[in-house]
Amino acid sequence: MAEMWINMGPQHPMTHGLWNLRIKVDGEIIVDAVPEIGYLHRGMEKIFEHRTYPQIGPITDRLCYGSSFTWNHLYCLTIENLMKLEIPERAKYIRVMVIEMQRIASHLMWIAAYAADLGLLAGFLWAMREREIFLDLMQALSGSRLTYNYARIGGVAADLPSDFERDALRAVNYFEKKLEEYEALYRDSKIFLMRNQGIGVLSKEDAINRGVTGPTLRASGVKYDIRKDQPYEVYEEIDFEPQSSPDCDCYGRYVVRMNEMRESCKIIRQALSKMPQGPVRVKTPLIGPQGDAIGRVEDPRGEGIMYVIGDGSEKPYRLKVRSPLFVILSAARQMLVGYKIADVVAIMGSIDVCMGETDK
Amino acid sequence: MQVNSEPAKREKVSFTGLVLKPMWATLVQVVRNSFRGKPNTVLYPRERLTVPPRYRGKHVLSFTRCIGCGQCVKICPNDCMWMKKINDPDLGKIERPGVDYSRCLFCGLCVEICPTDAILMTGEYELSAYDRKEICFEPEELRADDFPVREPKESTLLPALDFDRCKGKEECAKICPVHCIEIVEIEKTGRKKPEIDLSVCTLCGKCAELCPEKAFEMKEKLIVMFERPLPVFDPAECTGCGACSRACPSDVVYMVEMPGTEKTKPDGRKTKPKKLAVFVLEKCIGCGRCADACKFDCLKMVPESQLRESEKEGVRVE
Amino acid sequence: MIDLETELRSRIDGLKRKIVRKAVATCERRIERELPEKIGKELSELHAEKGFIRMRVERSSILKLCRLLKDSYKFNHLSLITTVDWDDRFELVYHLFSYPYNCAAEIKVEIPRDDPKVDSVTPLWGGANWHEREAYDMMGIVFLNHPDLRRILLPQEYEYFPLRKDFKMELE
Amino acid sequence: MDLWGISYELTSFLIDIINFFIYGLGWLLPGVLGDAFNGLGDWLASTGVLNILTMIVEALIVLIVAILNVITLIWIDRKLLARMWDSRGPFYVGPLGYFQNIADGLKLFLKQVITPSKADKLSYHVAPVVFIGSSILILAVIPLSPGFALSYERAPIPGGVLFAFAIFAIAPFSILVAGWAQNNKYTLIGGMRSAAQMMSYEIPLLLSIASVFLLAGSFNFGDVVEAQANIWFAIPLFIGFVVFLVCIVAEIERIPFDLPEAEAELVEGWTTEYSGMRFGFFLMTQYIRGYAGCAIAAALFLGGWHGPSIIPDEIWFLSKAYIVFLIFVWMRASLPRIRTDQILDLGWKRLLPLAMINLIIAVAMKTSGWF
Repeated sequence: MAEMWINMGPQHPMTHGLWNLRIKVDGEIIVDAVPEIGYLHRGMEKIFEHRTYPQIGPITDRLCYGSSFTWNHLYCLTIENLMKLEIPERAKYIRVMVIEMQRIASHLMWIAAYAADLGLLAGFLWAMREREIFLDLMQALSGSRLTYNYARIGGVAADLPSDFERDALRAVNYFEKKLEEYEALYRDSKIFLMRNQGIGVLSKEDAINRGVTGPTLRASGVKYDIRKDQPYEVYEEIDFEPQSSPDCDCYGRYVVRMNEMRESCKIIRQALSKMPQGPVRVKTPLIGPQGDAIGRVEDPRGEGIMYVIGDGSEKPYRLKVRSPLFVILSAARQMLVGYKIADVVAIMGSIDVCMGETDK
Repeated sequence: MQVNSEPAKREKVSFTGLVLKPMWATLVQVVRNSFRGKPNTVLYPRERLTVPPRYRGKHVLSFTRCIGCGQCVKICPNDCMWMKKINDPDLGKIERPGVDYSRCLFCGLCVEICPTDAILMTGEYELSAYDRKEICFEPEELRADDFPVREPKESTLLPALDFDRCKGKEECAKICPVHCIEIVEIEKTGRKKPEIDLSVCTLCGKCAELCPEKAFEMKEKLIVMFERPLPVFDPAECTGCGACSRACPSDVVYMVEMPGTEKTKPDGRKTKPKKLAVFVLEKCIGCGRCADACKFDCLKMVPESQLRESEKEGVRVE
Repeated sequence: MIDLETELRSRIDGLKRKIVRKAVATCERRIERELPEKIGKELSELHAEKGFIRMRVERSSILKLCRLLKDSYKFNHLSLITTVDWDDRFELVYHLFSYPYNCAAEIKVEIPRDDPKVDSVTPLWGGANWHEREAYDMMGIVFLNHPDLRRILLPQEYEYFPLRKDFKMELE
Repeated sequence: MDLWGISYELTSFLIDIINFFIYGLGWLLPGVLGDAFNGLGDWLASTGVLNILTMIVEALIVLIVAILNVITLIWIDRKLLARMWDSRGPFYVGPLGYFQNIADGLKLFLKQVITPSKADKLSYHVAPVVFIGSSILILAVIPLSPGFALSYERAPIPGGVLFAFAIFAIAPFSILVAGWAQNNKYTLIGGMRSAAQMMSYEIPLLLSIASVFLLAGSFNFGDVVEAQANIWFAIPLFIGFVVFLVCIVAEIERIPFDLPEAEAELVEGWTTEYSGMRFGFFLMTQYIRGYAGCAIAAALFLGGWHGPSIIPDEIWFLSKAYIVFLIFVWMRASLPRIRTDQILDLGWKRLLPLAMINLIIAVAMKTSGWF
């Protein structure tokens, strides 16, 4: 077969959303790859300029359907940095706990989609089943399953409902057991290893140079986690270990994410035990001051940044969102070239694509 | 072109052992959910989902509790709510919000900002329809007057002044144990208004107990966690039309006559005196309807925090 | 036993943090001392605190400054390029990050509105590629020497730059 | 009583009824017309015509039974898969959702058939027909019991196994044609993969059944099954059995070897551009081939219809075939899909030597006189 271009997307099962990966193949081997995005562009940054500070909150939920709380929280964190607002201690702990639950839910959705990509449908439904537990918890907490709108500028929307701590601990204990069961489908499966080891290698230097962040970066051997190295909220007081893997391949990304879920369980437990009593919210100011501020968090997919410029009115003058996947996708060519068509699915699946935040 | 080479660590392929392990895992799963419980699926139309009490579904609206301030409409990020003018047999001419569910984000900000807990999101989640118009709910369709509030907002008891009753006897200022009440004379009207400094007030309720005219009343006011603007009044431009007083949903604005401004008509009869607006800001919920209603630009909404700063600078506020 | 372990680990963490903080402080001091000499008066603002260095530079020397920061001070990660439209001028804000020093930097560059051109930093950081394409797409800023300056989120034939303040959003 | 006998009785009964009317007409009508009707009646009752009609009725019976089996297999597939991944599977239509497949078939039947404008029309339309036709042909030779088999005057088809595998080998051709005819890159790659995979797996497959022929000394299903009266071939030829199972999974394109229609990478593989009932044909053919594969495995390695005679032979045979299919479902639920180069590696480097070893074992057993 001569070389030909194949469009993987925008309507393609591999893409997990709407984007187009144009690959040039020589037989089954990829010789070039051009990712094209923008199919889900909603003009978020322009919308933000036309909404007041409290109104933007629910919209930031829509940045990423997989981990909406981290973006909602990032927005509130950024605006609190701008307004120099000190939030109650209990709210900080609740936020940390919910962020980690969201991380588990997001990683579970990743592993579900990844398993389905590789043709392993049992993995898909098992992971979705456990994700449901955490979604139920979040639903009891915030009242919604996917777009929580739980963080507020100045704290969180409401205190924990009754029995929440018990349910959360029970869920975490159950989930840790289930994670070991998952390993039978993935780590103990020869075919899974065959499909993952040595596939999609992104070297450490490449990863840093291309601005890749999050689990993808840590799987390339850089042990850097914003939660640990530039702690926000109360991560300073919580004992956990950022996960990394020297493999640089899809299997490394799998290992990093699985271990991160285990660490998240630990963090949830600690946050629940260390949580002080007290108020969960201070009043949300109406107008923001002049000046700029930056918020930087560890999203499940990488480094999430919001940069806000206020002009002293009740609307932000400029709110810029840095989405991790926007940058990771630009490194797609580095990861893809030299592998087979079947590996496209594994490689693009392993970076956990979410187009909502990429296209903004 | 950068070509990634296959790393050397790739192991030899053997299908025994490591293929059987995942198959064992799925077998365990089958045995478990065939004999020790049931599958995870909810058979949706037959079995109903139980939603938690905080679930954010369709709204209900209490017509009696709602005061028609329209703050829910203002905070809605997607402009999915509007105020509808209704002629109700019991409540008279009122304005109540309706919700367009084809645009609603179900964010719950409207519930959060409501100063009277009059709007609430229920656990009803089946809202699909064949037509967009069918999910555009008028206020009458959302009406449920006496629904129980699941998680009532925290409230404080504030001394609310009924300025019509107040005769300006200055009893309250004398009684107040922390001396937070200051009697202010309102220019041109000859009346005196007790002004409460809420930063000092201990909410003891003595003023309400001992007021001879029963002008003070301890009223419950819900604490809303959004900072809100307060009206700043410039009396120089005021014509005394009373539009703000009519627009105000919570009796903040009182129109006070200014004696001595009566004009004698050619036939000898005297006109009614001009009026001046007086604001009792303790009761204000910050909806800004007075500023919208004022045609003479003598009202302006300023955020609370800025208001306190401007007070220090000596701008007169009533 | 477990308590001892966590105690030890937290102490080690504390020590690590102290070391890192020291490294950051040295890095900051070095930058504060050396940069004004190396860049000259085009560096109009330099301010460092708590591992966050703010800089403002003329657009002619942005590439020089970035190269210096990357090579000499190990700012190996470009987080973000923000474009701001201040009605009379554009402003570019670069957020850099240094993994070894755990230290962030913010560079602001002003660009005249009638000539929105600036040197690309893609040769330094490969990750800048899409950020710059987005800046071009949304704000119409032209990056010189960029390998592939096309629109990224909007269609190629789109005529406007939507994040400019003179692009009015149609509100309902 | 065997299938031929039943069909013969049924056909002659039907012809008797028809002839009653025809002779009646012949008696009523005068002259030449009456003679013509009488002649028609005689012709219908003659041996040759009766035999041909009997064959048609017999084939219809075999087809209906086979299609019912296929529907059952689809149902088993869905139900068991659902259990493996902790859900319920079809539930509402029929008892335990058994008729869901029929409902789905009806739905596919009612769907619009879209032909891509740039497709090669002739091959586009012919390919599904060849595919389903050749697959149904396999079913013709598979016996459910000594009696229940397609035969002509009680003589079973000679060389049935060989015939079945010959027909099995037509499928790659039609898949390749279908993949090419749709004028789509995904389908072309899918067709290529499918052809490569099926052709490379034919060899170990045939080698593994060669050992069975060697031990049984016949190409007939009947004789092969009878040779297993004492011991199933799966026990002495265990390696061959495993090789056969793996190869048949690859032949019927199920996970982990469903690369030709790897939905994550090639959308729907070589069936991407087909719609409506044409797609339904492909889907059904997959299961027909699945049923054929399982039945052949049961006949060649698991002793066919042999078993304690409390249960009828046909049930024995079908339950063995279903159990083989359960293993396929089980594999599908728990294993991911493997890659093209890996599947070819596996076929040529592992299964082919294993099949050769198996053949040597068979030869050794035959020469040492154990069989």
